[in-house]
Amino acid sequence: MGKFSRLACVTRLIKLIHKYGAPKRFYELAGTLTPWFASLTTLLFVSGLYLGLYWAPPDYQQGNAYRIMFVHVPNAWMSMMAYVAMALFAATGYIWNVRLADILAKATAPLGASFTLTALVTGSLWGKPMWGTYWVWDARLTSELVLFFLYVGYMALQASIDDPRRAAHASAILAIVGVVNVPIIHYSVYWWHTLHQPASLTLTSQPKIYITMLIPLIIMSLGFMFFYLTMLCVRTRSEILWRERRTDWVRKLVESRS
Amino acid sequence: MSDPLFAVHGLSCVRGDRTLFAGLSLTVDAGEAVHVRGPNGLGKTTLLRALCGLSRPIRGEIRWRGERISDLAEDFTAEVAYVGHLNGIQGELTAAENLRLASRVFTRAGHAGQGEDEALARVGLRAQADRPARHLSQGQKRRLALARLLVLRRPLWVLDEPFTALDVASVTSLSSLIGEHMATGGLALVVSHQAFDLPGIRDFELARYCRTRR
Amino acid sequence: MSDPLFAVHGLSCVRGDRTLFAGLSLTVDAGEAVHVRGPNGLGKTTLLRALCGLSRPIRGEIRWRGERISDLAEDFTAEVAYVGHLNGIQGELTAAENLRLASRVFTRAGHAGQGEDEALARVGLRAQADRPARHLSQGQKRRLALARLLVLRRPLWVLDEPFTALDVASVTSLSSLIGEHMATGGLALVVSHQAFDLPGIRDFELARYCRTRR
Amino acid sequence: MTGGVLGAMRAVFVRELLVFWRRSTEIMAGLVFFLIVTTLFPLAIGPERRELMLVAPGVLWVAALLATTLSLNHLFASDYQDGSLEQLLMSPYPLSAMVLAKIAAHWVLTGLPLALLSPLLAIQMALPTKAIGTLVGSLLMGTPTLTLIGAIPAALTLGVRGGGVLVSLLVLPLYTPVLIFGAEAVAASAGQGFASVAHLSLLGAFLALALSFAPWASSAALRVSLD
Amino acid sequence: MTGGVLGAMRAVFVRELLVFWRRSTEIMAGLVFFLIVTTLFPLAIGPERRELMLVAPGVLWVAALLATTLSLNHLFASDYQDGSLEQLLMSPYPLSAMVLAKIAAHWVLTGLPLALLSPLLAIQMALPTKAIGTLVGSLLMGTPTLTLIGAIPAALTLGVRGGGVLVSLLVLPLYTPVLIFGAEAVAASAGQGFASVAHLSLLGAFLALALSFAPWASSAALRVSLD
Ligand code: HEM
Ligand SMILES: Nc1ncnc2c1ncn2[C@@H]1O[C@H](COP(=O)(O)OP(=O)(O)OP(=O)(O)O)[C@@H](O)[C@H]1O
Ligand SMILES: Nc1ncnc2c1ncn2[C@@H]1O[C@H](COP(=O)(O)OP(=O)(O)OP(=O)(O)O)[C@@H](O)[C@H]1O
Ligand SMILES: [Mg+2]
Ligand SMILES: [Mg+2]
Repeated sequence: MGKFSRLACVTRLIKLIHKYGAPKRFYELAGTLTPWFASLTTLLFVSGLYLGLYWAPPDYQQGNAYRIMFVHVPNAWMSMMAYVAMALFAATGYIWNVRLADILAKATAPLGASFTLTALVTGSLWGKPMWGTYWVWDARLTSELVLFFLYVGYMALQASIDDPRRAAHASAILAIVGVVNVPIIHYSVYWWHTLHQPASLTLTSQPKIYITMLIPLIIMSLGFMFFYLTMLCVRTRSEILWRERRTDWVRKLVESRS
Repeated sequence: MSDPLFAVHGLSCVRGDRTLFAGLSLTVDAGEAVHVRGPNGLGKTTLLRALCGLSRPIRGEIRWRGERISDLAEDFTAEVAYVGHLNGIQGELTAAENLRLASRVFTRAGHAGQGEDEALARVGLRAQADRPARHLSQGQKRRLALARLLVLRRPLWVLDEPFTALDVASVTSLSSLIGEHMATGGLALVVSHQAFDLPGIRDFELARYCRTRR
Repeated sequence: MSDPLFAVHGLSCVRGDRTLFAGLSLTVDAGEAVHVRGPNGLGKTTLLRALCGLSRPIRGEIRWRGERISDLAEDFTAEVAYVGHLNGIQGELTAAENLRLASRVFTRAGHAGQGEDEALARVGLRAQADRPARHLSQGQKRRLALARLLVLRRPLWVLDEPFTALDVASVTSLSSLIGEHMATGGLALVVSHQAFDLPGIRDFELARYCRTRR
Repeated sequence: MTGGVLGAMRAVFVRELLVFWRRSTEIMAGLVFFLIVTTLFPLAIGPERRELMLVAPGVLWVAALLATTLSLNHLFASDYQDGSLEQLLMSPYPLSAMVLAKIAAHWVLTGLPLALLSPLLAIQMALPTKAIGTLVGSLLMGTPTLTLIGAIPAALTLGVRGGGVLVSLLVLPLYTPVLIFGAEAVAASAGQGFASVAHLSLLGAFLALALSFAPWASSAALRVSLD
Repeated sequence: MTGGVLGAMRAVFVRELLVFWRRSTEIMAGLVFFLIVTTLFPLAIGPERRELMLVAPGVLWVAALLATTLSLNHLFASDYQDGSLEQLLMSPYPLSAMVLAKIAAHWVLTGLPLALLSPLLAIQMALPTKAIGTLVGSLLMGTPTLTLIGAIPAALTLGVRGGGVLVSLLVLPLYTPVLIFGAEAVAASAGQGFASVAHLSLLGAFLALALSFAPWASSAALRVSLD
């Protein structure tokens, strides 16, 4: 494939992004998707919690304490995934000037921060029975804390620049730089011998955990993922309304509601 | 007819959530100068900064020798000299050092303009050459910023209120400097509220492209 | 004949190791305005700062209502409004807040001038009243600094290049503002390189008191 | 006339609070810094409780002192650069009163929150609970002294090349007594629980002394700097 | 053409050195701060050698980190205010090269003297002699990384309300790994004398990483800030 046709491909992609990336279109799309996402989330949470709390047997070592895993692990995973998503959105917005991507990135930040905070809190609660202390300066724990600070920094930077475009671009650079931390969190348990559990779920090998624990874990993880998508739609819609408050379509919308 | 050297098409700029101007078009060719006019707060500074690539406009294209300035990148900035509201002088260095370092950092090999002594003499700062720039008076600082134009020898001059703080004699001498620049095929974009005398300069009313109130 | 309101006698100022001017004398009475003139770097800013008590001259005396300003201290500064090269605006506060706080901090009970809305309207910043000052354009910032003159209502105005960055309409409106101030018995000292139209203003060539070269 | 001065002082005070508030993050300059320093220490020293406890009074007081020193740069510098300070010199009231109002506002926004936040960090640094009261008390008396004293070099170094460092350099010797007695007070009450009263009353004496001469000295310094 | 870039980089480098030199005291911003922090600690903790020795690696590294963070404010801020930065953006050479030159000059004036001075302070803090080599080595590798990484938030926060603190806030998470491994390296060689090599080589890897992306990221940040 020559340079030219690749260029044409990229151009077409950008055009596509711009077409469906129009805030008004996305507002409508997200509006129809939200109820579906929300009901899926509820379904997954209810079944996941049922299976995790009643169906799965107690662990032979940890007793029932391990059940905090069904909250801790999905949140820990989501904290990293949300960061990568935020960085990708931010990069798209920065490179191709797509406003919708800026908004998606901004909406992701507080969600990711709360996933991170939940992972930190549940992790330390779990740490007390497991390691005998709430907190150690272990590599995984520290890098997860760093992730939290990155989210906070991102939000602080957004908040202190009042030109929305400049705010988006400046924080995009920070988000992109911070991505380095994500592999560090993941591999920290291999690179340094630490207290924290290494991966028990990998794509390439047999899972090292009982199927009875695995099923609720997967369901809960999917639940948190759809929870993220639901909240993302909601937050994005309100941010779009605020930014476009001076446009005709929002005015009409507001008039038709009131 | 060949393309104009500098062509702007359909330019729109936004500050905060207000569109300052939209759909602005302008062409400037070798030897031409344009006086951008408009009341305070219209968006003249914003326009100039977009034109020399310091800020990304939200819409429109700016072409230099037929190519987009965003594609040219450093090859465009290598041909522009910008004097803004701020003088861009290091108060800690002497006047001569300021110019000498500017010419080192900002000129590609073989493109240097006048030496710094000549340039300082031209703007009437010969006596202040070895004084720290921070001790200069307001008008002397402005002259030093303008001396950079002579040292750099760039084809496109973008000047934002260059006459600020200049005394009467200096205003005249700057006008004739711009005249000489035009005569040697240079281009100039000038924003100024102050009247100045320069034959052949074209007026450009920014207000034509502004829809909203300030 | 009574003493003039403001009298300067035998004033000398030094910067670094150079005497900028020496033996300067000047009197200004109620309703009079003086346009201090001279090329860049002569010492006009230095003179104005000495006259309003911001810097201590090495020789000479400055009297206000017949008394030394160094003796009067705050009783003198309570009657002077100074607008220098710097605007003295807080970028974080809105235009209206800047004026409101200025009037609180800088006026003694019963001496307040116009309200801030009136003053803002007068300098054409009504629409910008609630915008952070840091977002204003260069000319809008200057106008905000000048609006302080209206809020404070001081008899002696000391203005260092007040017309900087102002558009043509604002230059006219400021001139007439100074005119009104004179008509109500105010005094004004103005430094400006830019021509402006104000009947009754007296020229004062600083160069007469400068011996050394710049 | 006196009412006028007080009114103007209140206005300056309010203005400062307002400006700082708008520079929203800058309010917390000292605070964030204080937090960061005390978070970095466990990271760098290692998390052993005993070691942390030993150094806790020192670390907390040094962090408070550094945070105050840092925020001194904001006391006059931005007003100097944008010309507000020359306007303040043209005020119809005594400059020292205006300066005192500025210092007070500055302390309310930097020193006070720092003192109020310190118990949290003390726990993080494994300081014994019984010493926490002394820590807060010593900071409440010590930080205004630090701000008052620091205002003098801050005013003296305006527009001076490299003012920032000069301030630290000039201020350090002036700060040492406050630091020593502050940290001692905390360490004493972390240990036996007495003797801290003597240290605290010394801190009170320092504060009274600073209140009486600092506003005057720093306004004189401002006049010199703006000459 | 390449010669041109290098020439311009050299000119920027020299200009920075010259400007800093003229702001004579500012050169030593970080240095003085480093000195002060490490002098205050023995004062505040008390002079027991054993306690000091335990915390010495941590204190020295935290002090170095704080000194670097502080001096970050000088990296771009004054150039931003006086308009030199917009001129630098109009340079005919890639902005990242110019930024790298600025960073290099900044490090030579802040990080390098700090690393060279550290043995003196290490002795004052009762650090075992065998660890001094590691201390200097870790600082020589760590401080340029800190300056490189710190340039990004420094550029991002130009002209932003409360930029000063924001920098500390944004820079802290990025600095933690460097701090941990730096302090660990020193502590390790103060203890058994081995294992510090692994930490040092990690510091080297961080430096390489920072060198490859920081100039690029901070020049992008500058463009955004000056938009
Ligand atoms: C504050 C303390 C803790 C934090 C910050 C934390 C953080 C994390 C993070 C970030 C992950 C995701 C790693 C990845 O996917 O690469 C994770 C996964 C996990 N954590 Fe924790 N954790 C903490 C405490 C604990 C404790 C005490 C346990 C139980 C002994 C635990 C067990 C696990 C398990 C089993 C996984 C899943 C591993 C995998 O399959 O990848 N965590 N944790
Ligand atoms: N962040 C912002 N949010 C809202 N408005 C802004 C912002 N920044 C600038 N502005 C406004 O944008 C307008 C354009 O400013 P600009 O500096 O380009 O004007 P100008 O034509 O150069 O004026 P002057 O002649 O006074 O220099 C001004 O009215 C200003 O108030
Ligand atoms: N510290 C110093 N040492 C030596 N010379 C100085 C020092 N500070 C200022 N000067 C000189 O003093 C002179 C007077 O400066 P001043 O700002 O008063 O001039 P001005 O008449 O206001 O000029 P302008 O019209 O340019 O504003 C200038 O020539 C300046 O170079
Ligand atoms: Mg302008
Ligand atoms: Mg002047």
